[in-house]
Amino acid sequence: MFGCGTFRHGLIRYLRGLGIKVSEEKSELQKVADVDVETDIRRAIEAILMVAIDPVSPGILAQLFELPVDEMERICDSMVDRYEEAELGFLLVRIGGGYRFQSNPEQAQWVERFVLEGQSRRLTAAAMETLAIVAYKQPISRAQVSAIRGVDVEGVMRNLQQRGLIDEVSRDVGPGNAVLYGTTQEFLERMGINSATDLPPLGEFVPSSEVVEALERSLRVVSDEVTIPSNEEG
Amino acid sequence: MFGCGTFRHGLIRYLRGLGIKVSEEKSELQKVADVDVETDIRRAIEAILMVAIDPVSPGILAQLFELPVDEMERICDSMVDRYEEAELGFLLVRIGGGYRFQSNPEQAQWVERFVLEGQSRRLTAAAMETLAIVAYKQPISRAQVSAIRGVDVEGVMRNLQQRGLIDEVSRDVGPGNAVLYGTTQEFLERMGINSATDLPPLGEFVPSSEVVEALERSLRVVSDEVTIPSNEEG
Amino acid sequence: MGVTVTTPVYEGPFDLLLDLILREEVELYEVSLLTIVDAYLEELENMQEYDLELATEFLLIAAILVELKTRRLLPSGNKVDPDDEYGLWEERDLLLAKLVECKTFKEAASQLRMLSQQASLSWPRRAGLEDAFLSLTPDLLEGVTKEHLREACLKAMAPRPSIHVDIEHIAPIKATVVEAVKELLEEVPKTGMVSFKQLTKGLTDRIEIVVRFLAVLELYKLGVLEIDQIDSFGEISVSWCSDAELSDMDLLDIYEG
Repeated sequence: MFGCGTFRHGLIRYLRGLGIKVSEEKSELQKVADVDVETDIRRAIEAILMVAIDPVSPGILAQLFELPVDEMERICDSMVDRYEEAELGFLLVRIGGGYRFQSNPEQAQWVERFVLEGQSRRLTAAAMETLAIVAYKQPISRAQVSAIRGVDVEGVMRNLQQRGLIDEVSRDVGPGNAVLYGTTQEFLERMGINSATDLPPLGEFVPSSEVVEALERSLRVVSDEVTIPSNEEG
Repeated sequence: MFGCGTFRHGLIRYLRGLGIKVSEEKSELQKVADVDVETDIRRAIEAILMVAIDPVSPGILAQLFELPVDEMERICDSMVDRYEEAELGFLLVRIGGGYRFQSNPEQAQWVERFVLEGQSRRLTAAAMETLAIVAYKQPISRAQVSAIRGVDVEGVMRNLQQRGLIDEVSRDVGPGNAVLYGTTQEFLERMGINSATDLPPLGEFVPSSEVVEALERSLRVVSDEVTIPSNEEG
Repeated sequence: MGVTVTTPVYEGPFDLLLDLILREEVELYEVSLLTIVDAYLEELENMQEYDLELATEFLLIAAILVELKTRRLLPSGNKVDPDDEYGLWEERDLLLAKLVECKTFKEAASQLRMLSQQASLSWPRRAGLEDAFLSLTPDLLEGVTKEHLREACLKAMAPRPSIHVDIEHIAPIKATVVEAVKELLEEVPKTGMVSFKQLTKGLTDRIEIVVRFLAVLELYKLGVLEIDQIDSFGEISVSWCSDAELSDMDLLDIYEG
């Protein structure tokens, strides 16, 4: 790639990034050239994202442009900001482990009228809770999810897998070699996040001490009281 | 639609376009407001064109925004110019009777590299399942495939169609006249069969009730308010 | 008690417990199962479609409540086995931990729903490649056979597995009322007047005691046994009704029918 046009400057930039001195002194012209390199890369990325069907990972871009991944991320992230500032009808976002163009949520009312087919069907509360468990506890076996939910989750997990929101990711090393599940890229896209680590920490959802106390109170065993059992309510 | 927010100004503009005097004198504020209206419409158009699969005709946009077609064309053409001037990696072009975003031909070499290096060479599981449903259940509408798979299949079907594996074969006789898809001759040849009936039988297999329901159901007519015909389902 | 039950409550079995405890501020052990069942049946009638999953999960809730209530209902007096008491506390802590965990994921789920609602306001660009580049695309059908297609189709159309309730975490109830009735029919005529305490002497499991008590009530209802309790919370004495006419087998038939 360094043979093609202004990208020669990319090499210089890259070498500099590795701490290799390329030029004693950075001339004004070189600074402009650097900007140009970025503009060229930016344009190429824009063109690629325009034809890509799924989010394009910084890794793939880094490979194409022969630049370090973190450099690629820096460029892309600055593009994300730039598109946001431009207040267009669409955005460039980092989602599902990559970058993509998508309509601006502010224009949802118009896009909705244009796209006859709605978004994917809404998940039931049961499916959502199961999904939350998998998302936070992954990799996790079906039996473990079951234990937390208190019911068999086979049907729900199968449904989530069919929708591409969760998938088998590995196998338990312990006896039984249970299949372990995790969330997919589709899940990240559905949640509008880049990676599962972007989810708000689970600790935020632990019930307050008042709630825990209320629960505890209601479960208190009163042992010194003798009551007559009745068969009506049992 | 003129009830919704700043688009009230659209009405004023429209009436003026028809030569009806709305205000004796155009204040500075009104001029600004006019610009705002255009900005709002521009953003909405950008959002729609960003997610549209095929070029969107000015007629459809005119219907959506309840503006005259020539006014719509004027707005879109000014957008075409604007995007060209911005020298981005993509362009807004008028093509095939409509407008669409597409990669800038100047970036063709990068798009090519991306296609050759960055794309997966195998059918994804989602694409495979979609292709299989179309192959076995043809002719079938996109909505029916979607109902069976439980997810939106627009992107996947578009991809399969682009690759020449499936194509539009007829239209549903029921209300809505949905486009029905089937596999192509090329697909049959690649599979080494003469017709779809030569595919291995599914056997003693009872499809789920969801599948039966999806296959039996004709597309419902969208009867309320302004129905924007999507470019795919006409 | 006025427990109003709404369908979403039954999405998970711990949900109901949570809901009852938090919303009604009831003592779990005072929850009337009858009230819940009534409200639930009403809810089922109002439902457009019968939902097997909800129905079975409700049964699990009922089972958990029955178990908890039986523990609470038993006369423990002063002779509480320390081990048993300890076990009860342990079990309670376990239940508490489960309820807290359930509540945590319920909150997390509602957060996920908010995230997905926000994300659903944007549509991704999926237009794909322009025609000019299509000839470059790799051959997607490479290595795909007819059999692969068949498998993929079967996978996509497979019915969802039937839903069954996992009751492993509930202690298996070995004792049945029918068996207890049989035992009483053998025992009581021989012993004459006997206290309930004596009748349950050899039993260690609380649930067995409950079952035996239910059997006594059943036979009392049929007029085979007489029950007497002089003081409130006092000793219950059980005796064979001398003019009982039914044969043993008839009794069992009636009970089982």
